[in-house]
Amino acid sequence: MTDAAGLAATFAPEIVVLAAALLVFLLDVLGVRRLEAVGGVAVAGSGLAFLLVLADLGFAPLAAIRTIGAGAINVAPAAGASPLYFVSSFGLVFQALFLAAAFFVGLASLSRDPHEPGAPIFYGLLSLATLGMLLVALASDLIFLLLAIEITSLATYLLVGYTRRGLRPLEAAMKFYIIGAVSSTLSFFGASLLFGAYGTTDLFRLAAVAGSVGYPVLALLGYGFLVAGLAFKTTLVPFHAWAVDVYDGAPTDVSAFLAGGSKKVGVFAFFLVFLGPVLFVHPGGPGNPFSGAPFDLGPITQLLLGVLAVLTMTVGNVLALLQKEMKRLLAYSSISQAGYMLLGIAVGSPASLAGATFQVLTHVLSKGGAFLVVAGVAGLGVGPLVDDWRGLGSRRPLTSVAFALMLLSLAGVPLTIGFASKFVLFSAVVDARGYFVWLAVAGLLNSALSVFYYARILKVVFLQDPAPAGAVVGGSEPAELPAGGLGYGRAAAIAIATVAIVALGVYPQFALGPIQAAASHFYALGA
Amino acid sequence: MLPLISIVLATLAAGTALTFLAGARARWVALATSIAFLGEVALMFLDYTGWPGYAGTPLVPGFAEQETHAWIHLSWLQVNYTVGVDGISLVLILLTAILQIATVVYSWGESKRPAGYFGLVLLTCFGSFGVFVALDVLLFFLFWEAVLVPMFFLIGYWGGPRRRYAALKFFVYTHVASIVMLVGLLATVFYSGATSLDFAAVDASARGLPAIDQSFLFLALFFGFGVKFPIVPFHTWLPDAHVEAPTGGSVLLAGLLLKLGGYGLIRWGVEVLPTGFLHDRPVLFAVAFLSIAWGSVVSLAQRDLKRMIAFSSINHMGIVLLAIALDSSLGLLAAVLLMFAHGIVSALLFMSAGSVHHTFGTRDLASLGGITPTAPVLATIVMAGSLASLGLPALIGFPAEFAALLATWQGLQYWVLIPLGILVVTAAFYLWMMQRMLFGPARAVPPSAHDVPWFEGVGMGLLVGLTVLFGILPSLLVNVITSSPVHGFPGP
Amino acid sequence: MTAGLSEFGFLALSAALLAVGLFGVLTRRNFVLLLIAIEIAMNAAILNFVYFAGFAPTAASGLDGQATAVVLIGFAATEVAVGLAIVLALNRARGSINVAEATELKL
Amino acid sequence: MSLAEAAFVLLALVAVVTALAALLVRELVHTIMWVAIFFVDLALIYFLLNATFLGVLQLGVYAGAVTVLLLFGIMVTRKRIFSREAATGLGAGPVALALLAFLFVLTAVGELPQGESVPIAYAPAALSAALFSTYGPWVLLLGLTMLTSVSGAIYLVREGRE
Amino acid sequence: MVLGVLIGVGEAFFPGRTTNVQRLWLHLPPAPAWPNGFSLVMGTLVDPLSALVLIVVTVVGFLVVLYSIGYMHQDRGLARYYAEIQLFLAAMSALVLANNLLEFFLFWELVGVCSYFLIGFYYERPSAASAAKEAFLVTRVGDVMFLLGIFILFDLYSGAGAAGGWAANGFVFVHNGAPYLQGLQSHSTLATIAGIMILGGAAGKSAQFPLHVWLPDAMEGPTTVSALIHAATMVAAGVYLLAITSVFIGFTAFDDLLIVAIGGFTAFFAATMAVVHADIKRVVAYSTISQLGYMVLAIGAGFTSVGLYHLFTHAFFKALLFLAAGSVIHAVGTQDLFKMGGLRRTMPLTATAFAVGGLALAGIPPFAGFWSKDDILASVYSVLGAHPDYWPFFLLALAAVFLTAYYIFRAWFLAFSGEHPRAASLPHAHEGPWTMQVPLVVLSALAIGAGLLGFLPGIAHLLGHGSALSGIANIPPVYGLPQIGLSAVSVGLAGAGILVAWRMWGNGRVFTLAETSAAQPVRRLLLNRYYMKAAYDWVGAGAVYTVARAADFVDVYVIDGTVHGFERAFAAFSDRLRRIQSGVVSDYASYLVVGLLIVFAILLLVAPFVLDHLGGG
Repeated sequence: MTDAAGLAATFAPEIVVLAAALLVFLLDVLGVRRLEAVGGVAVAGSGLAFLLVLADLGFAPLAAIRTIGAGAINVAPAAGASPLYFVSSFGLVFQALFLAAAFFVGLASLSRDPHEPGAPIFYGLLSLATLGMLLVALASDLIFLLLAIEITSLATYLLVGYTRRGLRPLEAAMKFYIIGAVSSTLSFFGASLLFGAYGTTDLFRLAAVAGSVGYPVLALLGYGFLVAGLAFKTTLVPFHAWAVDVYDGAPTDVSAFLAGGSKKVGVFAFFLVFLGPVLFVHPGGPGNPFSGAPFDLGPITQLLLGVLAVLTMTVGNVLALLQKEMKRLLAYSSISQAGYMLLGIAVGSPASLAGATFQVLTHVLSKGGAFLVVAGVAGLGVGPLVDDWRGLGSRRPLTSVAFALMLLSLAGVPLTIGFASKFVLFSAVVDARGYFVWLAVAGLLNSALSVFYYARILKVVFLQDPAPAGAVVGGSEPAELPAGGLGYGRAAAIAIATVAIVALGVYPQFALGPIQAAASHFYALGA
Repeated sequence: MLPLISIVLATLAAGTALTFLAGARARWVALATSIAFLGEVALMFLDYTGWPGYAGTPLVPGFAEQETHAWIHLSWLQVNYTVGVDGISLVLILLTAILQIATVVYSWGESKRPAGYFGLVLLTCFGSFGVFVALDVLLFFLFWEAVLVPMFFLIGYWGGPRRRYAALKFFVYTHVASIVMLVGLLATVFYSGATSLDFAAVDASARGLPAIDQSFLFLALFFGFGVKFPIVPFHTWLPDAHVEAPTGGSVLLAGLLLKLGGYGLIRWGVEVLPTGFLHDRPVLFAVAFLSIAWGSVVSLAQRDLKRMIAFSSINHMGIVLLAIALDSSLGLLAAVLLMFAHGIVSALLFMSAGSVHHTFGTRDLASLGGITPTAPVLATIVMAGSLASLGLPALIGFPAEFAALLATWQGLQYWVLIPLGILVVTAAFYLWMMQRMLFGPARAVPPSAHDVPWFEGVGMGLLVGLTVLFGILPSLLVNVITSSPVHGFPGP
Repeated sequence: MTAGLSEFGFLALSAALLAVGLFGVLTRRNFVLLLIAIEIAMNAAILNFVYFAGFAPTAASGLDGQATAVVLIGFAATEVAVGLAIVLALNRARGSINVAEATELKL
Repeated sequence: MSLAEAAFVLLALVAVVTALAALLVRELVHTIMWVAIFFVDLALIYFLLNATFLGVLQLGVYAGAVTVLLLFGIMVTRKRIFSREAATGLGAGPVALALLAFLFVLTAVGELPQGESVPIAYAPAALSAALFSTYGPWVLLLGLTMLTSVSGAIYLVREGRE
Repeated sequence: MVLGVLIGVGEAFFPGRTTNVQRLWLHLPPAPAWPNGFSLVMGTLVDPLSALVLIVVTVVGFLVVLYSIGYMHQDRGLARYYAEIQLFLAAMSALVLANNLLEFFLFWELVGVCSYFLIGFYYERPSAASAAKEAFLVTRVGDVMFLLGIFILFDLYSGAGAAGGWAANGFVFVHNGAPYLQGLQSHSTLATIAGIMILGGAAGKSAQFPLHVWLPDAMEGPTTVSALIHAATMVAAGVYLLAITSVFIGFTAFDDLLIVAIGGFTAFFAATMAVVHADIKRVVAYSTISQLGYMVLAIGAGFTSVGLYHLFTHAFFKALLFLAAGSVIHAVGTQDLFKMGGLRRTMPLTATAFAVGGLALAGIPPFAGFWSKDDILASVYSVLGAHPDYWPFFLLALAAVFLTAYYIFRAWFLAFSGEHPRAASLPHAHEGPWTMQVPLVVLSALAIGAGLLGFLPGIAHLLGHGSALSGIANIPPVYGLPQIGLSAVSVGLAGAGILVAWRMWGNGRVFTLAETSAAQPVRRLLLNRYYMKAAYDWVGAGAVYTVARAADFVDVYVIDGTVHGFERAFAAFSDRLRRIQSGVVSDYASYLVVGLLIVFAILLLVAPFVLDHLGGG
């Protein structure tokens, strides 16, 4: 804390991203609003920060430039000290994921219409949202965590509506804002009840106190409010309803960021609040306040999260089945994916933690990538409906194949990362035995269900012939697509994501190793 | 020793990729790949048996050609790339190689996006080969699923008028089944406490599970594999898929995909969960008898040639299931033999059905008739296929069916009357079909009708030849099968 | 203050404010009224922090609560600012800030 | 019942009533009046809880800035200042939901810290010092939220083209 | 073929030699389930039994092929014809020489398929295609039974080998020079069932009641095929099967009775149908069924060699009858007896040949049929004392003698007597080329002499040794005086039959049964073949097909319909669920509050309850 250089080293990625944001605004103020300039700054910022995070994680060629010593990572704050943040390799993994999402979206957006206004604010807010996400991954304090989440939230509310034109984005921003604000209120209310119950908001101290005084109803209510508040961000059913409209109404690149990036903030917050230092590590307590029986919050929360996970998967998948619009379909699929991730939290073993984190990586690459493709294809003049994509496979084979790989990955088809992550996750869930096996079964059945709508998209894209000119169903599809491509930035982002999907599908160990290590470190924090 | 299996996998993968990229020359690439594949499979046979002069004892104890490389390490689970073959898989691999080359030759005239078509055909065979060699749960599942995707596209793009419906139905059914299968396999792994997904590890630890657990797990596996068989009443995807699929797709579907179910049940069901298997045998018997009877009786009512053959596949695979369920070495031998036989014969029948369709523009038995004078070669092939399918001696189906029925008698006594009685029905619909289609005065013969083109003839001729060869010399296969390290066989 | 009534009274107040806020969010249609409802609920949370800070076991934790309250008051104002920005943009685009009328996106 | 207690009860009642009134009155300008009273009332409760600094902050930020912001919002979005909110029913559902939430929170009544003594008073100086040392990160984060909101909100509200 | 004759003749001159040559076909090394290893062999067993039948097959085969050269010269697809005939002869020879049941069954099926091909030789004719199918199907029913019989026997024998394991050579008839005879006594029920199953197979192949319906329809094939396959050889395979079974395995008493019953009944039953039919080939075909019945009767009564003796003679005179009929058909282009007439003038050779065949069939001494048929009657008669329940079938067989003589001469008179053909449109008839005439002559000679051949030491030895092998050493010297009375009765019956035929049909007369006659229903019954074919058609095409259609309906609408029903119900449910996404943000907020309450409920109410009562996760 005393050494400014040390602070700068600790926060190097955050500082880089913040600097990028400020530079973008500065350029804006100076009148430099060219897409390449502002976009380049933001993308470079997230890219550099990404490399820094990888360095801190100790990836071989980058480890030379690591800014945080290996000894400073994964150290729980000392009792009594209240530093409000700490660096864990688990947090670093998530930072890497967040930065990857930001990088992809930023890169892809370099291909947007250069004449469209709003590039500086887009990249500025994108960087700020990313900054908030990075900070989330550092939190060791509830208020710190919630405030960092709010940075992301506020930035994304504004990102959704930043085009200022058109009813749909603004309507989406309005809904997003209202539900988001209510949720954040609930979160803070929950934090206040926890503070009332335990006299602190530090996650590690909360754990310590709870270990000694048990779980009064006040604390239970506090956790309940927190679940509700975080569930909004994570789009758990029934806190999900905003997500579909927002993903649909927002500019598609923003949807990609929401689904691929900011949603994971909620997932991480769940990890942090309910797994790491707090609940499962310190089971037991004085007793059930109602029945007087031995009482343990861990199993209760597991049950709660398990129920929410199954509900989320199922409702998301079922509703996705009937969707006719591509973005809404992806939105529902995104909701169901959140259920899988929550499954890992509900089980709460190091294994399932790794599995859920791996699933997050899948989702960043696949769902984020899919939205980027949708945005690009919409730029080619393809309408919003799934049926508007008819015959794209023959006209844009590479794009279509990439899209197909992303969908197959989401569906959990082998040799894609989606299969590897689901495999790791479900096997970890089954490994936990007990009723968790049924959670895994529910997850697998849901995977089977999800194949319906992914297969339907593939069918439309590859098996149906393009509609004859004039016979347009719903959308406004021109008979011939314009000659232009997706743009280099977007193509590069999609290509990188696709390669990663396949490469990590074939050899998942590359990502799985660090994730597993981070998960076990994280788990060890509370021990 | 050469890592033959990896070499084969690499050959197929490279061949598939090149085929996709080869454009108009795809068929040549596909053919070259198929020949290389066949050659490599021959090498594997030599390696395994030391032909000629093979006396039934493999040179390698246990699984031959085994390779193991670490793949995914989890703290609680070890996943390897483990492959290997035994006699059972070797026979089915041979089937894969044969069907691949036959399909490629038969489809020589494919003009609709040939690169995609041949690439997907190769991909299907690639996946099937993988299923037969995989000795790791995850690897097995991976190849298992890898077969679905190309088949989905083959049906969905090159298929008939209702191809999209059929493709989706096929995909959904089989995918749901494979999910259940995966649940079963993983549950087996975890309940037994195995820490590796290798076949040997799973096998060793799962055998110790209590009977009731095994029973449930086996049921899950049985459902998963059974839908592929397919078992009645989960069979309705099959007729639709066959009717709509292009000929090559039907051939691979009937010839290979259905065998995956049988192989999976033997390797991962019966072997791994022997107690559960014994416990669940009544269910298997019931389903088997139902499938046998249902497939045969319903095919009697079909007007569409392909649909009829599809239902007869259900019947034959029902006998395979019955033979497996008998839990006798003869039954197991019969099951593998029957799978091989059915692979060849159903491929032949679907090819001839496809040729009938190309030549006469319809597969409707009610409107076809007397095609023999117009297309004598085709008629001969149809006849050969039908006779082989109804179990005529000296053709490949006979030794297999004979062994299956004999084993049934030994295991179940008079229950054998059901499959025996159904043999008559089976004969009835083939004979009726031949009478209807081949004989009688010519009907619905378009003036442009001609006998089969040379490549279709060669493709089918190859299969006819094999039907006769293995019908007369089944020992070529039997000795390989029985040397497998499977319980009840002589083994190594 | 003695125990009992004030505890109950405080909790009742806090819970009531939250309930009123939620009730407002559920029933009001004017975006600005929704903002107000959210602020009412937010004030319930701030009130909690202030109250619990007053009876905190240690001085450090009491400061914790008050500092949190300070930060939250600031945050609430920030949030309202963003909300108003969206109100204005929406008003400009739609000519109405009735949230029930904005149902372009549904099903 | 002590004087403080009585004051608390009175202020609490006023808070609930004004909050409800703010949401239910149909004249939007009256709403702002009720909201302002609600904020001031809460500031008084903070004083009562010996949280002087917060009371002042509440008066400044909420009763001052936020109220003005809300008034501004209403004025901009309504052609006539005294426009009326369309009457919308209370709805049994929302009321029930709100009541249930209320009741759930009340179940914790047995576990509140026992208010044996008067609330602790903290010196504003100590608080402000802590805000810039111990709680520095919070304030930093608050600053970042403000940066975000200001930059974005200004852009969103700004009319026209760049 | 020549080789076959040589083998047969050689066997005749080196009596008692049994040559068993075999090669391993399939061998499995020892395994837990078969500790001694398990092997199936393919081998040839030349013994008196097979030698006798082999002679028949090769001689008749040669003559028929020779005949075909003339008879078939104007048909298309001759290559196919000769290929199929050769395949048939090869398979038939192999069947006869098979040394184990599996091999026997293999070639049994192959000859069946050849029969299928050849019946359907004129495949453009729907009736031919249909008849081929029918033949295959009906024999298939028998084959399936036969297969079950094989299974049972296999099990019995393997049980007799290594204890509980599999015998080394499970199926072989002759093992180490001695036939398998052991093991059946302890499994009488199983053995009986095995016997019934084998009888079923034989009945299918040899067209015994109730599986006889295919044979008359099989006349759709070329007449040469009828002569070779459906008179002399293949249909006799069933009898041969019964013979070898009784020799090497033995039937139980119940099986014997059943065989006698079926044989005797069929002999009579088929003869009655032959009485009314107008198609010359069908008449001969019914007679074939009837004569096969005699053979079965003999074997059932325990006189294997007598049955085979009749098989031997019957092959020649029945082939002769068919070839003669073929000659007529070749000449006049119709098979309808009522259109023919007076052909003896234009076709003297054929008329003579047919008459010789008819006399042999009717059992008039010294023609071949007399010796063998009389032998059957006499030998059955000889055991009536021991088996009184054979009586009715013996009487039926005796009655059939009369009918036989009647119907075959009815045919002769209709075709050959009179002055000129009844149908004016018939072309001028003439004898066929020498290739057709030579077989007629040779066969006529055999039909006259084959019975006497039985007295030749070689042939007698074949017969005798066959019976010696059977272990039932009671083949009586049936030509002796004790049976002379019986012979007189049967010859008298035959003569009466010929006489009646002459009275009614001789000299171009046509007997017409009055429409009002009480016998009309009987005639219709016979003409419709006791409605059995109709009943089978009803079962096959009607009932089974209806069941199949119903099953198909269930498949499409119930099974698949259930799937689609689920799909639809799911879609409806999903659609309802979709409507919660109303687009109104207040609703979304209320879901949020509901969610909050659910969370509370689970945390505070449900979870503690569940964990308390269920013991936690």
